[in-house]
Amino acid sequence: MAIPILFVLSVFLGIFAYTTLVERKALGRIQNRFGPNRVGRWGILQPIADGLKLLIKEDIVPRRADQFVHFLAPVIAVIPSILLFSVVPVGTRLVPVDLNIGILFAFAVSTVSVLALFMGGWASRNKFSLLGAMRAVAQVVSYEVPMVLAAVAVVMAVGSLSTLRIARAQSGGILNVTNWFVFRPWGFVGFVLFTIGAMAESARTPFDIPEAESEIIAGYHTEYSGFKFALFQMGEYLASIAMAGITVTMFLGGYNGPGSGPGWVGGLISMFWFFIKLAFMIVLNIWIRGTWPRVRVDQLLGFAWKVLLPMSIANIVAVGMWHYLTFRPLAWVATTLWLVLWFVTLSKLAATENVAPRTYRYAS
Amino acid sequence: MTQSSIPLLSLITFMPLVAAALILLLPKTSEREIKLIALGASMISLLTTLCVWSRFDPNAGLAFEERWSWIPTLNVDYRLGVDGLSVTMVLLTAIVTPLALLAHWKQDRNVKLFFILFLLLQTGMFGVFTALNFFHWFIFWELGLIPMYFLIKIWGAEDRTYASFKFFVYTLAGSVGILLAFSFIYLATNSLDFLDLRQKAASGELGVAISRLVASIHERTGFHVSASCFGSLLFWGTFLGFAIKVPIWPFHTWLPDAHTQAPTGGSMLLAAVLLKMGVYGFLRIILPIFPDQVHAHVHVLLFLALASIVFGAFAALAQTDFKRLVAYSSVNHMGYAMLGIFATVASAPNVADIANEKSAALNGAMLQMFNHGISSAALFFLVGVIYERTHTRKLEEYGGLRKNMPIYAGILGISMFSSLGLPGLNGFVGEFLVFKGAFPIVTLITSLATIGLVITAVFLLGMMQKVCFGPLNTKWAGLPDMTGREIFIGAVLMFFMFWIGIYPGPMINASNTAVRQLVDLFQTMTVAKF
Amino acid sequence: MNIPLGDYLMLSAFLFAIGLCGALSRKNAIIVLIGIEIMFNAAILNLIVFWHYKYFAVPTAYMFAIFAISIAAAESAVGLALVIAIYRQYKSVDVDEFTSLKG
Amino acid sequence: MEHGEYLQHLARQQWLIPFFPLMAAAIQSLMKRPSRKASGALTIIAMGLSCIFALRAFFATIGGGGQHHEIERAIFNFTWFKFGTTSLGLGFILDPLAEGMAVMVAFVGFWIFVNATGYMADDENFTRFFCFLSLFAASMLGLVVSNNLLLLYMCWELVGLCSYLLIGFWYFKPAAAAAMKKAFITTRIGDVGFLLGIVMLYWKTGTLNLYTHDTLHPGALEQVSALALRNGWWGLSAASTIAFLLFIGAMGKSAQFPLHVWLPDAMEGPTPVSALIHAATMVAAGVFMVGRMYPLFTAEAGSWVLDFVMWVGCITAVFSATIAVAQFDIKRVLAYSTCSQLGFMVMALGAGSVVAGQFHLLTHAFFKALLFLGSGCVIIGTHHEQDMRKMGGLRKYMPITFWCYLIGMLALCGVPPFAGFFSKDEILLSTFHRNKYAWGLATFAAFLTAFYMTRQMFMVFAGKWRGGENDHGHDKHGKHDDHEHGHHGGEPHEVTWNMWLPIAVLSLFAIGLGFFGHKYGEYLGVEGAESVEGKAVVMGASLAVVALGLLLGWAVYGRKTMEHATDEDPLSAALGSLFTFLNRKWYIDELYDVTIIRFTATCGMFFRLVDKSVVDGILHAIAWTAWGISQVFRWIGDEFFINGGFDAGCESVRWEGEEFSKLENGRIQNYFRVLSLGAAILLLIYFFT
Amino acid sequence: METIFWILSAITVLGALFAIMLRNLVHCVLSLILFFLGIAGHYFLLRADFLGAVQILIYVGAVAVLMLFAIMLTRHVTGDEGPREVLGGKWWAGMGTAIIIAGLLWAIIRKDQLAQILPAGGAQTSMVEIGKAMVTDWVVPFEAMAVLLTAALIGAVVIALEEVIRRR
Repeated sequence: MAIPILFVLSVFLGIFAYTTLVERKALGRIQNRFGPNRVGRWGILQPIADGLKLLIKEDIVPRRADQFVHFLAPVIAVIPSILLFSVVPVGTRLVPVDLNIGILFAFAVSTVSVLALFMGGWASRNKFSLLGAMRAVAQVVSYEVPMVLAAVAVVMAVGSLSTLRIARAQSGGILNVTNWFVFRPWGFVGFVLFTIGAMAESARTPFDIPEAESEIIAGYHTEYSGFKFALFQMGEYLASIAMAGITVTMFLGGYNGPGSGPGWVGGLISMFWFFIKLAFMIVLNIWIRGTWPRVRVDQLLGFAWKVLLPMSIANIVAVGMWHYLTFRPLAWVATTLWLVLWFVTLSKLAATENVAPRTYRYAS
Repeated sequence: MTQSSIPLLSLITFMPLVAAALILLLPKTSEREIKLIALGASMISLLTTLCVWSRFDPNAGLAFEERWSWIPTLNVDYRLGVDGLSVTMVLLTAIVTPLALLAHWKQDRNVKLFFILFLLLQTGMFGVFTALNFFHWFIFWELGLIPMYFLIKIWGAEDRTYASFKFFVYTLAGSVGILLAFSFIYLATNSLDFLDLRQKAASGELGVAISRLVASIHERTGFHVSASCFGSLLFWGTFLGFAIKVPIWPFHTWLPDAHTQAPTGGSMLLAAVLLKMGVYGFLRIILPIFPDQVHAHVHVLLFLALASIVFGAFAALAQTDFKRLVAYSSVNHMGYAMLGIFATVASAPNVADIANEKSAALNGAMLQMFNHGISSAALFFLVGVIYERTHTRKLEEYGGLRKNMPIYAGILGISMFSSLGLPGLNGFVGEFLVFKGAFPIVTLITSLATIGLVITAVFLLGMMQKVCFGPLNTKWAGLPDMTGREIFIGAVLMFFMFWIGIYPGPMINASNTAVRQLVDLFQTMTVAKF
Repeated sequence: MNIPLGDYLMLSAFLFAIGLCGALSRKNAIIVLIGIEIMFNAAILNLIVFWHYKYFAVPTAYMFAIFAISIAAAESAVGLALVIAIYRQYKSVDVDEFTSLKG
Repeated sequence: MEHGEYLQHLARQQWLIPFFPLMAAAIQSLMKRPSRKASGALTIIAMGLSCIFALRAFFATIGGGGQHHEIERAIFNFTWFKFGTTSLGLGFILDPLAEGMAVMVAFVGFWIFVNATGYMADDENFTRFFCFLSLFAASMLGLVVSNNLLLLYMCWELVGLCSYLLIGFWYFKPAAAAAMKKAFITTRIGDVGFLLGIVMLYWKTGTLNLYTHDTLHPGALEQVSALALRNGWWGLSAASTIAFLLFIGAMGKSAQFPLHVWLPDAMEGPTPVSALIHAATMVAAGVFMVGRMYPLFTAEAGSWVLDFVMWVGCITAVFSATIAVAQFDIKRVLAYSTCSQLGFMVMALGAGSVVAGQFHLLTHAFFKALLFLGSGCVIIGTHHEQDMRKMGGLRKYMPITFWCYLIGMLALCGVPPFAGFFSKDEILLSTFHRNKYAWGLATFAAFLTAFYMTRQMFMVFAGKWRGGENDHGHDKHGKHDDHEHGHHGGEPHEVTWNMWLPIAVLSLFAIGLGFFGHKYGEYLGVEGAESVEGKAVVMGASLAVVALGLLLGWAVYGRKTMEHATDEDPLSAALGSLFTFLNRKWYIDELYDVTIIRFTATCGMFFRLVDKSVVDGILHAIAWTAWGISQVFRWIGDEFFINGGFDAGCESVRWEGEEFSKLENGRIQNYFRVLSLGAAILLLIYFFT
Repeated sequence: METIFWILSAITVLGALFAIMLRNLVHCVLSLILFFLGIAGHYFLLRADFLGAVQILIYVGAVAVLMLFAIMLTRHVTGDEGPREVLGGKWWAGMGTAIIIAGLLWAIIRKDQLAQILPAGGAQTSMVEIGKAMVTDWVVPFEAMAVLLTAALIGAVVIALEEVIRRR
């Protein structure tokens, strides 16, 4: 048990550090600039420099702030994020903890992080902080629902809450690939829903309204600096990485890939595949962040309750159909039709605002 | 006996009730939703009924039975089921109600209450035809009455207060007769189940029970009445209730008033279904449970049926009000059904193949019920259509409407001919069977009843002439023809007119077995037992 | 685990009493709701304790617990909505000031 | 294929004959108004197909039975629906009677349809018209080929319906609207008798199929000998009773006295309709039906039913002829003539000669259709003028029509060698054998026929054109103003080819058909008991009266034709008030008005009054009594005792409630505290017990 | 294990006590969260893993957050009740009753034989069994619960939005 935990702590923290770098570089490229390139070759030492800088920075607490809660918030922000990793199976032979309620545990733990945001925002005695905190809470609570329901679809298909069992259920098939849940109609829909939910849950662009710079400065961590700020950042990044890991486990076949297997070699290969997929998910996140503009608050909540929630419920029904229609081609057709029908209906219903077609004044 | 796993009949019966409850929750202003829900519910009932109809096996006797113990201390079961006697009626109800709802699609005054009442009425009607226990049958029976009262009272025409009051009190008085009679029957037999009572009546057990009851009354109160007289009293009490509902001459005067004042859909349902509840009562209750009494008094009853036919037709002839005329034609048409039913009861020793003659008469009566439901619904609907446009019902104020309303004239013509009994349309088959069956058994009365045929033709054609033919009354030069919705309603009804007129096999087949069982009851009967 | 059942029961009894105390004596409606939640949790804890100690193989108590939690969640949602609505009406959340039920 | 089998095969296809027009009607009922060409073509093609099928069956029946005087009859029965333990069947028949009639109906109908495309060319409801016509053709053909009295009755009613619809085709004319109703109701009265007859037949025989060729379940007509032995009503045998009842139906349909009143009024319909329905086919259905059911009529020897039939026919023949003499409307003359000719046919049936009746039916159909179509041409040619007084001299303007009309007129008068001569001669002969008085009357009717037809010819075609003297007649029908002949002004003109071709074709038959009389008797398989005895007398008499009629007609109308439309009719001058009496149709309509119709209306008012005063009066009396009783109870019982006591009780309860309500201070926590205290007390009790 | 039990018990009791005693409402809720987490810990200890996770998910993730929202929406943004009286009228009655009940319960539990038993051990009800029981034997309560939750959801929305609706 100790080895996996140590592994998790070291590897994922490393990944966290370099994710920040990758993100800054990638965003830079997307925005036609270079990104960090001064500290070390290609800016490779930038994360360490950042860490050092934040460690030695002065820790400022507002005078009228609630001292204790202000202190507690960043700590609580990090703990659940790290706990999340305990249920992500990294390889066939590398599972930190195999809880029989794995997925549920992950959700339970991730909800705690919302408290940290609230505490941080509230304790700062700053209206921007408080607004940010409220936004964060509303957003997280809303997006948790479709996310959990999307996960329920997978749980129904597998018949277990254990992440390891879920990963195992996706092995086999052609090259260990075709059984990934993302290659099922309901799995694909679930994947999309879950990915959107995870992005919103970890408040990443385009769902980053709790820390929208142009509106409320920096949201709940306006009044944080130094290492407390670093902890908030760390919690956020770790959470999004962990969510990516859970996404991979639930939909992208987890550690399964060509060559993965129970032996040592297979185990190593499986770890390779897991991290490849994880990287894919992280890059996907960054890519989306660099591409999409931020949504409005009402759009954000409306989208969660009016589109994602019905869709996820429809997805659950689809899994039920999948389960009972044992004749697979029929199941494919039926579930696909069902989901497409819902998708079309919901997108029609959701499109309440008439957006005028964009006109280009200078380019043609 | 087939026990269906899904309680289809309960579904049919209570679907409108559920919808009514749903509508109750909606705000008054969301009229479109209210209408859609009402229509949807009755469509579900219709679809379920079609399912029942398609799965109904006429030879299997009672089908889709549901039986749950309800009030064990009173020996009351919740019992639903359909057999040949009721399945066509359920079908009729299911067909006509959505059409009546559609006829009120443009209703704009107090929509919510209107549709709730309509749905309640539908539940009542379905319930009467599916219930097999007096206890809840009676509830449904009254449920068919009260919403109609409000429909007439609130949405009726100018003279609605009088009409609705008369309708309500008259019918209620009849119901009291039924209730009293059944109270005594329950006292005597401790049973309220129709089929059970039928069994008891057939085996003579009912007669014994009634004489026992009479004896105990005598013992306790010293009030003496003979058992046969008491049985006749029970019979007349029940008869009164159903005769008013049918209505049989001379209990018919509420009908023209109520019909004339009721809103279109109300008249449609009143004519198409509510009257059938009375006839159905004869088939389900009076004939099986009081076979001896009805047999003993059959000559009076036959005279009343004849009176309904002839007097009703003559009275219709003298009407100047479009709707009243159609209403009187109902009296006349129900007279044919009653003639068929009473002919079944009468005995005619010198007729050779009497069982088949009686089957023909009773099948004809059943078919006549369905036919009248379709064609009178169509006629009342058409009256409503024209009333909506002209706001008059006076026949002499119309004239030449065929000119600018050709489709209306066509549909009115077909409905009129269906009502008149033109071969190829539904009315003929039923009337022919009634005449065919009744003629050998009660020759004189049937022959006299043919006067009704002629007079029916006279007043219906006169109506047609006054409404559609002749020079166009310039007042109505701008009247628009029927809209798509109205044509749809007419088309559905016409479909049934043609279908039954050309291929009545399925309808008769559905009722035949039940009819034969009923006929067998009266096969051996010669004298009254008590 | 060598903790006797009584200890758990005692714990939940104390928690219940604490919740009751809060619900009965505090003025703020939200605290009243908090007290009720505490009592709820104490009761559910009792259920699970009995399940664990006596009916480990039967899911009945577990079911009860799950349903009780669901009901508690629904209750608190409605309760808090009520608090908000009442606050709009009276501009206060003091339960002592809600006296319109007075006969 | 063996002949019998071939017939059977054809019988199974008999339904096709009415099927084509039926389909045409169904399609046209859904067509849009403007599609005239398609509509007309569809109708005519469908009718042509029916005609072909009818001819096929006709030739098959000729090929079989003709030589050995034995009817070959093929049938095809099927079940319509089941009830009780039996079933109701319907069926089709293939026998000479049916096929002769079917060919006539289809053929004449075909040509009339062609004519109608011209006559109705500019009517706005053209499609509707042809829809009704097709439906009529279908029902009529169905009537002819049915082997089942019920099917026959159904078609019988349907032709009645079509007649109703077509009489009232110009429904906006009040006269047409009244006439359509009158036609339907009058025939309906007859139909009631028919229906009773059917029901009685069904009762007595247990089937309505006429022939079954099955000894176990014989058809109705195969049981007549048994029926003749059973008792019916009015001292008749069952067979005769049924025959009588059925004949009442035939009287209604074939416009026999006293149910004839509808037929002249039916002339309100378009002229092709008059030609097809009210001259050639439908009105003959009664005669056909009697012919079809003839075994019933003859089953009981010596019953008065046949005499009744004969006298009804005879009276009708004379009676109508007298009226025809005094009419001015070109179509009404023909209508009364039709009535009269139908009387002849019925008389023939009553006299015992089916062949004569049926043969006259056929020939009459051809020449009367010819005459009606001719009159239709005249009407169109003179711009919708129907009054003969306003015509005259049309021979010049409409030569083709004139010649054809002349042939038809001669045929109707019974001038040899035209068709009418042979058929009428046979009728008179058979009547002569049966009853001399009837023969005498019939001969008188023949004389009148010749007279009034001559009168018509001279009034219409001879002399000079009297139309357009006053105002132009065609203002009456404003919508016909844009007729093609606008450039002709008021002058009459010859009609288009599609109108004269049919009458030309029909006139060929009017000339030639008479020679087949003997063959037709053989074809029907009835043993023509041709007694030469009396033949010379009869023939001589009839030739004489015809010649006399023609001469008299010439004398009165031909010598000096009318000069002006307003001139008094020469005959009127001669006969005086008798002429008015005839012109007003013996005041029969007025008689009916004051007797039957008034009586019915009074009955209606009476029963309406009964409902209103007696029945409702009793009801109201009961209601008022109940209300009065309730008032008494209300004042004594409710207001004083119950309300008083109740108020006092309520007051005390209210006071108590007031006191207790003080316990409610509205503080939720208080309730809660009391609740907890209660729980604590319970626990305490638990602890100490 | 006993140690864990006592630690958790201490957390729970303290959390509960603070939750009803603190003046600052937000602090109250935060200590309530502590209490919830303690209870969840107890569930884990009692091997009711699923329930523990559910406890966190629902109570910490939903109910507590809801309470915070309620506090924010009732204008006490700081959460501090300030100098105003925090105890209701007749508070002593409530407190007294609670103490009586606690004492009585304590006495009853002390007296009872049942209090001495130890866990029976043996086969635990598995998650699969619970799931199956939920949709077979307990399906009616399950569905009823679904209806209840829907009703509560709608009801809560309606109550909270009352003013918005009225304004419209």
